[in-house]
Amino acid sequence: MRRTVVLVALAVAFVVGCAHPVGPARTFGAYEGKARTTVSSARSNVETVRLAVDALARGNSFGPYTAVVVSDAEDALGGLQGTFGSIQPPDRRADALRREVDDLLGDALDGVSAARIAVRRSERPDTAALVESASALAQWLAAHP
Amino acid sequence: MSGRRFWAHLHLLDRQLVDRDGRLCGNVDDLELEWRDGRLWVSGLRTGAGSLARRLGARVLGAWLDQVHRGVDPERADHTFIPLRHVADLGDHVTLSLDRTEVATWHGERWVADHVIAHIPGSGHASDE
Amino acid sequence: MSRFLKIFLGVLTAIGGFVDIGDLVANAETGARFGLGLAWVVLVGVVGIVVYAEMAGRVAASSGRPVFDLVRERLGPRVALVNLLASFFINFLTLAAELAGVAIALSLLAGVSYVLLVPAVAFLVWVVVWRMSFGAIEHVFGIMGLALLVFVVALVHLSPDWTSMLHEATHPALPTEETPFTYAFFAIALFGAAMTPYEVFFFSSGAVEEGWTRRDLATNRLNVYVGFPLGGLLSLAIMAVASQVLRPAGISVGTLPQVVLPVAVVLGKVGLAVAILGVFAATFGAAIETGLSAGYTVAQYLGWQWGKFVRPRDAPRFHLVVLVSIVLGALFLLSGIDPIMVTEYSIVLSAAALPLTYFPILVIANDPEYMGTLTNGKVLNAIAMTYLCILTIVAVATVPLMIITKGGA
Amino acid sequence: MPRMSELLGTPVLDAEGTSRGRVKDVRVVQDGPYVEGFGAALRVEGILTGRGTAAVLLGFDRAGVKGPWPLVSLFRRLEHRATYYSWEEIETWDDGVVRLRAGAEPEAATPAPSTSTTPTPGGSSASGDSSTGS
Repeated sequence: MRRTVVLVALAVAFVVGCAHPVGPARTFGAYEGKARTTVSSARSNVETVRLAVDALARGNSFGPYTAVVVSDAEDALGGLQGTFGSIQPPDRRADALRREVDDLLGDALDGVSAARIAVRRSERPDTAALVESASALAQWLAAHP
Repeated sequence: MSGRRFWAHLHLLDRQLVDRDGRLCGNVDDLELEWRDGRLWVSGLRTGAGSLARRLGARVLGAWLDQVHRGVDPERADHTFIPLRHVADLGDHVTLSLDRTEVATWHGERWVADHVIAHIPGSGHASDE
Repeated sequence: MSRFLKIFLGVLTAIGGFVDIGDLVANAETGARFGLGLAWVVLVGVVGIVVYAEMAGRVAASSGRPVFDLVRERLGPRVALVNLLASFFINFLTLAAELAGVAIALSLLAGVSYVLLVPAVAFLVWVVVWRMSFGAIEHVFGIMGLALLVFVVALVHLSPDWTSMLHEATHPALPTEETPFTYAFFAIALFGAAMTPYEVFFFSSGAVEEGWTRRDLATNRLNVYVGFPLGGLLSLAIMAVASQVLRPAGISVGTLPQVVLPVAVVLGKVGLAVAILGVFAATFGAAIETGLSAGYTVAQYLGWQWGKFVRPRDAPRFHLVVLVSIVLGALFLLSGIDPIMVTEYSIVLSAAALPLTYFPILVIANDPEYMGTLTNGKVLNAIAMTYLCILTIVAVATVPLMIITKGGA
Repeated sequence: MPRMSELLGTPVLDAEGTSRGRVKDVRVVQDGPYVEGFGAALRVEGILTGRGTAAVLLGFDRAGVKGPWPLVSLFRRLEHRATYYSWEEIETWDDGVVRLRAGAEPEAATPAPSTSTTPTPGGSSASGDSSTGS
């Protein structure tokens, strides 16, 4: 009997552990924390694409690999945008933060999508937009420690 | 009086059964006891899912599984019981003087072999070197 | 084959076979997030797997009994059943993760979504399990896995500041972004990846498959003592490369292609291709090992005939379990679950389940009724006992940490 | 026909009806009449009784497990809490209860090495090397 209880507890813990890291936010601080996680994750994806596209441009990589890396990042950014957008901002201050982060995510997604289109067409992708987005994300992170 | 001594749990139960050709054919899932001359003797080994289920606490399921074993046997023989005279050696595994086809666990092996494995090409060959 | 060549082959196999999807992901992930701050965990994990794999090999060689036989004999059918269910589930997650790894590696060459490749990969893995001999499987994929040495080449090519790297590894500091909980969580992930229990099921069953006797003990020792630490070095190279290339860019590893990205950046096209080949071989080999382990654990608990040393017709239920596991693993992936998440859970839960496997091995390796004169020495026992304590602490800490850190996020 | 699994785990009561724990393991001895193909028949010689812990099943004491010492000292102590009764000290075994005779005396669980032959180490196939193994 006791073993069953333990097993059920483990199963519950497993499901709880599986839950998405971005849950509801009740205070501005919590909301800002979630914004930080989101932006940091976005930066990771934009930088990944920048490195991959850069390697391709230098002849250090090949098309299929780059295409997979870029579309993985695009999917991830789309997911981030959707998840962050669905978090209820707790107050007015949070509304401003929401717009800010939403713009950053939008720019990131635009840059990555453009890169994906270029890579799939075997064209030279424009890295300037990616660099710009990456540094904007990094700056935001530096401003919100 | 002296003779080899064994602890049922430690040395006999749950050991691997090996047939006379060295093939694995189940575990010692239980020991069968009998009263004779006011003393208690081990009359043989029990093997098969039925005995295992009983030890895990599922008595009804165990009895039913034993019945299934008898039911599927071509001669309706009870191969879940292995009398001591068919036990050749007790060591870190238990060697039988039987062929594995005479042990209850063979029913399951045979069914899967005939109905699943035989339909896959290459099932009768050893792996390529 | 000359004896020397055979031993050499065994060591190469152990190096290449050490790394699987769990090691790839965990090492790259921690390298990108913590630099070399968790490198010590790899060392701890490698010593642990060396100690216990050697014991499992020795038990198999001296008694001819694989691990799961012993688990049931010593723990009784009830506890062993709980153990079996837990081990089988974790092994299943690992199998699914490895299948995903193979499919992703191929998708990087084909440029299509890996999900489309999963059925073909599952079929290919199963065909190899069905047809190829045990020795060939072990050697072919182990040696192909040596392609991962390209990570070492990349690291050397980067010519990093070795002294500051050493300092970082020996003076672990918590990055500002991280909490002690995430640090501990990733330590457990790395530890679980290095000591994955399937490696021991496979190793001990493999010893029985190859008919090891006491004469093979020297080979066993050499394979384990030399091969596994070199495999651990490979893991560290993956971590170091990630810390050099990905970390400065603020990249956290969330996909398998990101793991090989540094190699492309540093070594170019050829390096990238070799790295992808290495990932393919490592995950393919491990997919076979976990597929077989699914069959080994169930068949050994129930006493069925198992193994590739007999014709499939002679071990039908064993082969059925392997086949069903591979098919279910593929279906699980087709449900669209994130393969990196599956990998993370497989290694973290492995860490939680370690005592279930390693405790019975330690007891049997000290039991003269099984081992004759080949029981553990005092020094080995002291190390093994220390590890048993570590394993127990890790097992207790895993689930709470998983909840606190929300799965390492 | 009774089974070993029915004897294992059975509550043990002394003549006064006080609980003495449960049957933890059963010792059998190979000293009965000759059985063709097997050898001397196996007779139930006695029971190991105790309370609680399943640690007894690990057999640290009875199998002579050599280490590591923290495990040995812990599990030996637990195993020593169990007591062994010869089958002669048992009055009845029925209705799922073992009853001891009045004044039943426990014995040492592990008989002296001269009378006890443990199963061959390394099984039948490897038993030949065990003497030359070192």
